[in-house]
Order: sequence, then structure tokens, then C-alpha cells
Amino acid sequence: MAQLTFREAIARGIAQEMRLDESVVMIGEDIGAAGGVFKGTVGLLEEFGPRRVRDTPISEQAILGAAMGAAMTGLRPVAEIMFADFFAVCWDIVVNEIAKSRYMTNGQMTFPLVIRSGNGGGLRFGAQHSQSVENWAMMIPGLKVVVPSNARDVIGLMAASIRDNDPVIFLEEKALYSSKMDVPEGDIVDTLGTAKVLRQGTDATLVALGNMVPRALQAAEELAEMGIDCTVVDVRSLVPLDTKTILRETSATGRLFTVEENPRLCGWGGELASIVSEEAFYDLDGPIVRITTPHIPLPAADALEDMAIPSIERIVTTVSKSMNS
Amino acid sequence: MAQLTFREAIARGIAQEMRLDESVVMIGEDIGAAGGVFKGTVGLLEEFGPRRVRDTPISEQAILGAAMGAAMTGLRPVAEIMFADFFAVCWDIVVNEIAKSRYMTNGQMTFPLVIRSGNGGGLRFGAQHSQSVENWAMMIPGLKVVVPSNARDVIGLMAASIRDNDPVIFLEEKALYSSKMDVPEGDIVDTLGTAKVLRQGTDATLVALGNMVPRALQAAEELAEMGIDCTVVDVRSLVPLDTKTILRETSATGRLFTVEENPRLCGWGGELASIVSEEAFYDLDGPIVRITTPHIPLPAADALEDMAIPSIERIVTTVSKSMNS
Amino acid sequence: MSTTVNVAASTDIDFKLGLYRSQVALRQFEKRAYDLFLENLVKGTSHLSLGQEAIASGFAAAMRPTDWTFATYRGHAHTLARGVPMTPVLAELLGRTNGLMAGKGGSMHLTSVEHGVMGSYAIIGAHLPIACGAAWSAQYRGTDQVAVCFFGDGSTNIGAFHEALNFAAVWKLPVVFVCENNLWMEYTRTTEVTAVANPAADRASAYGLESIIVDGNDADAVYEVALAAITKAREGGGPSMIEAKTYRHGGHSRADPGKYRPDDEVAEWLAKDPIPRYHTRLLELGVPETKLVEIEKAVADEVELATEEAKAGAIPGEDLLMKDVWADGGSAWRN
Amino acid sequence: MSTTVNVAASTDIDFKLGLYRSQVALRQFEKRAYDLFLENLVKGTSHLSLGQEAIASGFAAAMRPTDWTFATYRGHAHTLARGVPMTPVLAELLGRTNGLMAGKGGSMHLTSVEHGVMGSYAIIGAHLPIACGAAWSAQYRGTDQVAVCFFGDGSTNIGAFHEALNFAAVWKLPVVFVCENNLWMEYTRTTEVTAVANPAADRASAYGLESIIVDGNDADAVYEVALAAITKAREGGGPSMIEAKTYRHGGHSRADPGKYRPDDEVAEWLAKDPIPRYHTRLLELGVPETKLVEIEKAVADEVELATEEAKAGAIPGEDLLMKDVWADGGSAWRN
Ligand SMILES: Cc1ncc(C[n+]2csc(CCOP(=O)(O)OP(=O)(O)O)c2C)c(N)n1
Ligand SMILES: Cc1ncc(C[n+]2csc(CCOP(=O)(O)OP(=O)(O)O)c2C)c(N)n1
Ligand SMILES: [Mg+2]
Ligand SMILES: [Mg+2]
Repeated sequence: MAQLTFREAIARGIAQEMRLDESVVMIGEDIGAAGGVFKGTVGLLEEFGPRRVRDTPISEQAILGAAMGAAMTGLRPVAEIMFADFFAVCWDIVVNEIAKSRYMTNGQMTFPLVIRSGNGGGLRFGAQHSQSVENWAMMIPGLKVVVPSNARDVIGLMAASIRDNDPVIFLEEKALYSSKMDVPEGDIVDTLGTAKVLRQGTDATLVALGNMVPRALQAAEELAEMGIDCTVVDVRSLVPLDTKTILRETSATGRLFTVEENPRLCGWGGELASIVSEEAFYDLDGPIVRITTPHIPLPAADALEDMAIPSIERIVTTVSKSMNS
Repeated sequence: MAQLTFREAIARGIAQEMRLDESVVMIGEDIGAAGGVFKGTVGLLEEFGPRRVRDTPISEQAILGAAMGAAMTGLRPVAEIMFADFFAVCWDIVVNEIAKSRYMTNGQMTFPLVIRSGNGGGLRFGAQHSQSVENWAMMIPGLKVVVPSNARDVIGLMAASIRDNDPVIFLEEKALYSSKMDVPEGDIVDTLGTAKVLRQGTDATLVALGNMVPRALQAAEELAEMGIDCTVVDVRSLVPLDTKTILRETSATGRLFTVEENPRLCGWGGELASIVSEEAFYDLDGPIVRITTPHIPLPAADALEDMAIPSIERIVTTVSKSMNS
Repeated sequence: MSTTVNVAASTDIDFKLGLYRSQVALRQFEKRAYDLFLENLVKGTSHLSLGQEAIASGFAAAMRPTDWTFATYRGHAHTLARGVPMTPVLAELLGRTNGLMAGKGGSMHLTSVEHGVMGSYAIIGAHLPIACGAAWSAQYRGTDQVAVCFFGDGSTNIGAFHEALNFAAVWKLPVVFVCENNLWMEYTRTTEVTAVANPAADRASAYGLESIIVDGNDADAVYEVALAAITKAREGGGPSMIEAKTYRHGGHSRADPGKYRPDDEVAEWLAKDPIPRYHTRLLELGVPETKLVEIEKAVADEVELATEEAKAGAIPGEDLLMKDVWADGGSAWRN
Repeated sequence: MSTTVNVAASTDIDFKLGLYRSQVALRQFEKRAYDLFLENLVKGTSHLSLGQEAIASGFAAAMRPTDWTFATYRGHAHTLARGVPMTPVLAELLGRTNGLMAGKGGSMHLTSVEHGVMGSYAIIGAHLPIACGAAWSAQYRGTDQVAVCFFGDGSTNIGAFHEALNFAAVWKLPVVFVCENNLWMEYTRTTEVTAVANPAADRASAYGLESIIVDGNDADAVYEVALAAITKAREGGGPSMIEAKTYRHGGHSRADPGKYRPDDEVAEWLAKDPIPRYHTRLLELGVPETKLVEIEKAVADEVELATEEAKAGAIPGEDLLMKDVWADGGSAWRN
């Protein structure tokens, strides 16, 4: 067991796979000597050399195009898009090319690649460097979407993503980079499409993702003190989606609350609401409630950003109000 | 009254506004002499001249960047992105720049611009020329999203979009371009954020958008023959969203079915499901059911594409099965 | 296979007959595709390379089977030139299960990995960076494969072009960029919206590359320049960009008659049709006319057979619809 | 206002003193901003132009109040140089209601429409096409406004750069593109990932433009070249691109010490610091030292006052949070 930060876990997860498989290569801006702007790739250039860890120009279309072309010819690239907001400058390569080409070619091509990116707010970077883009990706057929909430999961899900033969959008919550936890030594490999029940309750089910997971957990503790006993589920991957766990845990309590960092419209919580209200309708005891950032761009000022993103307090208030009404 | 095609209505709607307001200008690929690849801009170069109707290089970022810069300095550009799939090559300008800049500047700038684009499938163009992108746009705070389902609405909603002081993504359903209807003479101006109840029923509410509206209507006729009397609502604009009408009509029948051309995940129907299952939960008599394209890229072959996109038959079967279970 | 074989071959009559056959095959195939489009058997759209055949044929002749082609929506010619049989290509246009991708891709997305045809891309510019990726992979794995990437004159104004060219130059990637300059975008003349006269060649220096222009209607000239660039790439000399001047005989797509183009321009280029030109050259080299007629006839038979086989293909069903979104062969996004 | 006034002014001591004051103001302001960052009063991030002041100051001096500036995340200098007061800029960095955008934009998005500062853009390349749009609007409306667009050396490799340059050239737009080449991207040397030595100037010809390089650490030189380009644009002569060679004294952002750069390179450029250089030049022109000290002192007082005022600003509340998504002032997406 060693205390590991979330950012160190990124490098450890990648290194674990690079040691095993020569076809795993890295590409991105400032990922080499600089170790990444978020220090998620520290040590990898030193261990694997510039042939496998390559810095690029500021050319996101070239980065992802290169990853795609390399994947279709036998490599397993791990590409970095520095901030998730920058997906917007290379979105075509992601959604029209990488996501669709296997299907369009009737399975002639596979794209075993991972695109890592710093996701979400909380760092006062303003509207162009703070977006949660998990739903942009979830919306596109042909992409897998992984969003770990802690260092241990980072390693296991990174390994699973690199080993996966499909394109994976791997989102690293910027607000969690400096979070720490004890992580066992040795290789860790997890499974995509498995949600985790982090807390078992009887009254309501809170389903959260990424940076919202620790907040949901903390809110559940506070709600318990108020007499509301919550189940907390960490979604971990939006595609594949562990609907079994989510439906089971929702049916068990009869109430679903989603905790989403994204601005409201078309967030993953809406998708969950539609699945639950179709498939577990008769198990529901009350309204499905979504706790999200309002449908606004994220402001830069700390005070404003803190008001925008769901806080523990807002989760507690929303759940208790709804449960008591 | 004159019979007008959907594509003719595009040009008529734009011309109506260009005659009134010199600041309305057009920009796009092949929109001038060629009249647009879908012939949606025929006659506009002739009437308004090359100063107001300008052809561009194949540079979508430049097209939308130009529209944005022009809008912030007093023009009201109507830009064309030929196929909605191509939003992916200029997504940054749409989501990070146009959508956010008013908010980020604390209201110093306004962006009265319209981005028109040929949207959706049905023309056997394959996965890179057939996407429904309304949800891509709905997901982004700061964008309005309009999707008309008939020629008359095209004119009225186009006028409303051009007059609106916010950026509007105006999606023209490719499958409807050749559809025809009687349209009154004279100027037509509609209101964004108003859904239309096209058919009033008692048993279930079908909410549809764009190309799915005529199919939902036809399905309702067939369902009526089977003894299921449906309300049909045409959403018309996703942002602003007429939740009042949708909640009212859903509560009245107690059942909601959405008919969406988009692949399933994070479609607008999920958003509706979440709104309804929170705000009209106690009025619901049964599960909320979404009828969508499966979560796959759209195939090119006619037979396959027809299987993928919700058909009248699939709507009828899904609704009747769910209502009778 | 070594490059010297090819170099020798270029002076060889049999090699030239092969180039002739290739061009004739592309021509006859696409004429048939057009007929089938007019018969409403080709649904959706289709973009023909009629008049531009010398480029696809000349390049294919300079490539090894292990090399890679990246094409656009106007990709029938590039696909066939690499040796993909006519039947699956035609069947793909018809949306049948015996199509190259069982109907799932359609005319704009022809792909045959087994022939090194690594896809046809319908978003302008996208495949230039993707071709870089394949070239990177060859470089990384130490194979001597080369990626050849075709695109149009109008495509030089999109961002991805710029990113790919710079990236390829900096990484010294084994990729050859080929701009088929047929003067027109869809319905707009490229020079009207482009800051330089030669949209690719005049920009080569912006990436530290040599400016190379070739007569794209002369298969021999194309072959020579292709071979030089491919050999350079194969030997670690990095990327090249070649601008091939040509013209499309027909419209941009579907049934477009191409009326926006001046009559005299069309006439001038029809007179430069690469196929009659090559025909004449072969006669001048002493090839008997009968030999050429024989080739044309053999191609015609091939087209006929492909048409029959394609038309006989089955209509795809639900099994194909839900297949191969994922590497496991399925399309499930949930458990 | 006419251009001749400015041309005359450039030979004028008062004008030069103005240029000096501007550079000193940018310098002192940003040093203060850095201190406040270290005090954790500037949250998020901040990108300083220390060492690059001559460019913002030289250009601003050549612009009319009605002209437009488009800047990047490294935009403090460009914002202040256009005449935006220090207090709202500093307050914006501190996230206060008296900030330029009431805290909603932050350091990377400084905007003051009333001063022609049409935004600071934090996605590399995005503002080049947007500047084209403003220039188009000036052209369309027949005003003689000019858009000036600043960006870094590393930004020349992104697609939007290419699209904007071609577009501006083809439409002959009144826009001036200014590449501030400070040799580095974030932590990577630009020439290591760029195919040409001068990332902007060596690409001008790809857009039919003249290759222009200027010493970006010499405010007079910058002013001259700026005025020429702006005047050309104003008179309908179309766009220009200028590459200004410079260096950032500090790191890329936040508290980055910039250690990845060789010591001798840093030393070489510190010796070329534009402000001492300009100071010396003014002394040589006979300006008394006391005059310069007076300017420096006045600026210091201004910074002091701005700091106090900024710190006194209120913390923004919920009303601001939900304001101005839409032109109606609100944020409602539903009824
Ligand atoms: C990003 C993008 N923008 C626009 C289009 C629509 N489009 C398809 S082909 C074409 C013209 C391309 O011209 P050129 O590059 O010269 O190739 P050609 O068709 O002449 O072979 C256009 C504008 C597209 N497919 N992708
Ligand atoms: C599309 C995009 N990619 C990457 C970044 C991250 N980034 C911000 S600044 C920067 C370096 C820019 O270098 P340069 O253009 O030389 O400008 P400088 O910072 O030196 O002024 C990078 C990579 C970004 N903001 N946008
Ligand atoms: Mg062309
Ligand atoms: Mg720089």
C-alpha cells in the first residue's frame, strides 16, 4: 500500500501497460519532458524514451488523426487532449472518423486507442477550460467513456481502457488530480461497464460520476444524520453503462437522484432517468431528481464557480427536500 | 396560398428578413450561384447580390468565426454548414466561442446569428452525412436550437431565428427538403420556444421533432384505428424548450412517448423524460418510452437505414405494445 | 518486392499495358456506376473520377501491396486501382450484402484493408492526419510501408490539411500527399476562394517541402513522380506533397451535369483525356490496336459480370445493422 | 483622426514617452498580478507577457480607438495597452464584481468592447477566424476599422490559423495578424514541432502575403511595421501577417519558473529587455532621467491604487451567476 495521488495514478496505470505491451505508445502536447500540464505523465519519457512518448505541435486534429491511423495499423495509442474543452477543435476526428469507421467498414478496422483528457471544473479556469464533456462523448455511437473518481480506479480503468479494443474517452477530473488514497502495489486491472456501489442505503439512490462521487458520498453521510439513508453508486463508465446495477439499486430504494457536474441539458442523468422511468417505473416511489450545474457556461471567479457546480450542501438540501415533500 | 417545398421555404424565410434588414448577410459554401447543395438558397444571390450572399472556401472554422466576428460588431449573419455532420470540424467556434462569449463577457457582446445546416438521415448518405446533431447543440449552454418539421414553420421559425439576438442552430431536416405544403402569402414570423399540439388524444402523448413529426402523426392515425388515441406534439425548438406544453399534454394522457431520430444516448427525449419524471411524476400512468434510432452510426444502404431510423410501423408497434402491456 | 523492379517496369511495355488497363477499368466501371445511379440502383450519392484516372492508376502502380491508400468520397478509382475486385465495390454502391462493407459504408467510404485501401473519408481534410498516423505506425514498427493520401484542390483550405502537413514534416513520416487539382470544388472554382494559384504546390514551402506539380492526365508522368516520392518516404526521407493537375469530366456528384463550368474549359480538358492520350502513346510505341481493343473488351466483360453479381447480391438485414459497432462484433452499450 | 497624425507622432518625443509609459505600465501591472497570484488572490491561472510589452504597446499606438484587438489568454498587456484602466482588469483577475466582466471571464478572457478589446480567447487559434469576421463587418459596413489579432508562435500549427489566413487573403479583409514569437509553447520549443524556422513569416507566401519579421523587443520598430500594416488594411489593401521576435521573461502560466529553458537563452533575452532598451534610447534622445523616473513613479501609484480598488471589490453572487447567457439578460432555457 502506498499513498498515491490521482495524477500519479495516471502515470502508473499507463506505465503498467506500456511495460507489458510494446504497441502502447503515447502522443500529446508537452507530455514528454514536461510530464504533462497536469503532471499526469511524469516519468514516462524517462522510462520509455522519446520513441514511445512523443510531444506534438499544437495540432489536436493531427494528434487524434495520428492516433487513429496508428490504431488501425496495429498500435495502441494513448493520446492526450490537454483540456477536455479542446475536443471541440478535433471533434471530427473523434466522432466522424474514430467512432464510426469500424461500423462503416463492416468490422474491417479496429481502433484500440485511448484519448485521455483533463475534464471538468473547480479550478477557476473559466468557461473554455472547465467543461465536463462526458456527455458529448456518450452521445456518439462507437465511443466508450470512462470517468474514474479515485486513484485506484484510475489505474484499473486505465489498464482496462488500454487493453480494450475500442476507442475509449478517458476523462481525468481536474478537480481530483491532487486527491490521494492508499493504493495496493502490483498490477491493477479493472473492468469497463461496472458501476460500484459505494454505500448501501434504504431510502434513496444517489448516482454520481467523477468529481461528484466524493461529494455524493459526503452528502450521504450528512443525510444519514438527518435520517435519510442513501445508496451511493459511482457510475465509472458511461459507455458501457452498468444499467443492471443502477436499475437494481434504484428499484431497491424507490428513489433516484443523479449528481452531475455537467450543465443540465442532455446530461447522462437524463439518459438514466429515461431508462429508469421506462424499465423500473413501477418500482419508483417518487420523482426522479437531477442535481446538475445549471445550464450556463462555467464562470471563472471562485465564488461563482462554487455556486454553479453541485456542492455537498446542494445535494443534501435537494435530496432532503424532495424526500420530505 | 401557394404550394411550397421545404427547401423553397428556406430561401423565402431568409429573403423575407433580408429585405427588411440590411445587416442580415449570408455566408457559406456554394450558397451563391449554385443556390446551395440542397437548393435552399436559390435566388438569393440574384436578389441580394454577392456582397450579401458570399461563397467561401471549404473552411468551416473560418465561416463560423467570420459569422461570430461579424455578429459581435453589428451584423446578423446567416451562416451555412452544408451538412450538420460538419459541425464537428468547427465545433470549437460554436461551443467554446459563440455559445460562451456573451456570458464570459458579462453581457458586453451579443451574437445575433443563425447557423443553418442540413440535418439527419434518410438520404442514404452514410454515417458521415446523416447525423442528427440537435442534441450536440442542445447540450451546450448559450445555443438556441430550432428544428422545423414543415415548410410553413420553416419560414416563421427562420424569421424568428434571424430576429433573435442569440445564436440559433437552425437544423433543416434533409429528408424533408422535398416535402410540400400550402403556405399563405405574405410575411410569416413565428415564436421560438413554442411547441405545437398537432393532434389531441386521450390515451398517450407522442412528442416528436423534425422529420419524426410526420411519422408520429401518421402513426397516431394508425393507432387511432387500433383504439389508441394519441396526442402529437411537435417540439419545434429544443432551446428554448416549451416544457409547459409538453408537461400539460403528458399529464393529460398520463403516458409519454418520444420519437427521436437521434441515436439513443443523451437524446433530447432523455431530457424530456427527466423533466417529466420529476415534474409530472404523479400524473404518469405508465413507463416513459423512447423510440429512437439504435445507438449505432447510420448505415448507408437503403434497407439498413430504413431499419435504423424510427418508422411509422415501429412507432405504432412500440406504442401499442406498451399501452397494452 | 523492391523499388528497382518498378523502375525497370516503367520502361516496359507490359507495365504500360497494365497502366492502360487500369485506367480503362476505372473509366468503364464508373460509367457503369453512373448508369446504375440513373437507374436508381445506386442510392444516396456517388462521386466519379471520370477524367482523373491517370492519378489513381499511376500511383497504384508505384505502390507495394503492403502500402496504404487513403482516399476521399471520390474514391472508387483509388479503391479499384489497388486491386480491389469490381463486384464488391459495385455491390457496395448498390447496398448489398456482397458489398465491400456489406452496404454499411456506401459509395463514399470504400475500404478494403486486405488491399491496403485504408478507407475513404467524406469529411474534407480528415484523412490527412489519419494517413500520418498510419505512417507513424510504419515508422514506429520499422516496416517500410508508405501511406499515400489523395485529396482535392478545395480541400487545401481546411485546417486539417495544415495540421497534417506540418506534423508529417516534423516527424519525417513516410506519407505522400496527393492533391488532385481538378480546378473545382463542388460548384465553385477553387482559385476564387484560394489565396494562391496552385493550392497545394504553392504551400509546400510552408512545411519545408519541395513544390511538385505533375500533369495528372499523364499516367507515366504520375507514375514517375509517385515512385520518386514513395521511394523517398520508404527510405526515411520524409513526406512529399504532389499537386496533379487534372479535370473531372462530369459533375461533382450524383447526376450533377456540371453546367457551371465554361464550355471551352470542359472542351479543352476533354481533349486532354488521359485515356485516349495513353492509347495514342501506346500505339506510337508500336502496340497493335488489337491488343488495346482486347484489353478494353476484357474490362467490359469484367464490368458486365460485376454488374450481374452486384445486382444479385442480397439485401442486408437486421443482423448486419446491429453488428460491428464494437470490436467484439456487437453494438451493446449496456448490460 | 488620420494616419498622418500618427506617422508624424512617431518621431515625436511625447509620442515616445507615451510608448514608454505604456510598456512600463504593462510591466508593473503584471508584476503586481504575479505577486497577487502568489498570494493566492488570483485564482485559476494567469499568463504574463513580461518581456513582450513592446508588441502590445507598439500596436496599440498605431491603432485608432475604433479599431479592434483580438488577444489570447496571454492578454493582460493587449487589454491595458488599448486604454482599459487597471482596476477592472486586476479586479477581474481577483474575481470581483468590479472586474471587467464581473469575474465571469477571468484572466484568460479579458474583454472591453468599449475600448475595442473584442475578447481574449483561450483556445489556440480560435480568434483568428473571429477577427476575420469583425474585419468583414467593417468591410461590409464601409467603415475603415481594422482588426488586429495577436497569437503565439505555437499557435501557427493549428488548423484555424490556416483557414483564417486564407480566408482573410481571399476576401481582402482589413485584418492584421500578429505572431508574437517568444520561441516557446508551454514547455516545448516551437521549432521542435514546426516545419519552418519562422512559424508565421515562412508561411506568409502560402496565403499570397509578404513575409514580415520585426524585432518585437523594439517598440518603435513594432510601431512602424504595425502602422504600415494597419494603414494598408484600412485603405483596402487587405490583410498582413507580422512575426515579432520576442521572449517571455517568466514561465508559461501560473507559477511556472520556466526552468526548461537554457540559462544562456534566458540571459540573452533578458539583455534584450524592451523596457531598459527603450529607456536608454530615450536618454540618448535627450530625455532627462527624472522625466522617466516620474513616469515610472506615476505608474507605480496607478498600480497601487488599482490593487487597493480591486481588493475592495465585492465577491459576486447568484444574481451574476444566472445573468447574461442570453441577450435578454437571463439564462432561461424553458418556460
Ligand atoms: C468539412 C467538409 N466541408 C464540406 C464538405 C462538402 N464537400 C464535399 S466535396 C466538396 C468539394 C471538395 O472539392 P475538392 O477538394 O476540390 O475535391 P473534388 O470534389 O474536386 O475531388 C465539398 C465542399 C465536406 N464533405 N466536408
Ligand atoms: C486548442 C488548444 N490546444 C492547446 C492549448 C493549451 N495551450 C495553451 S497556451 C499553449 C501554448 C501556446 O504557445 P504559443 O502559441 O507560442 O503562445 P504563448 O503561450 O507562447 O504566448 C498551449 C499548448 C489550448 N489552449 N488550446
Ligand atoms: Mg476539386
Ligand atoms: Mg510562444
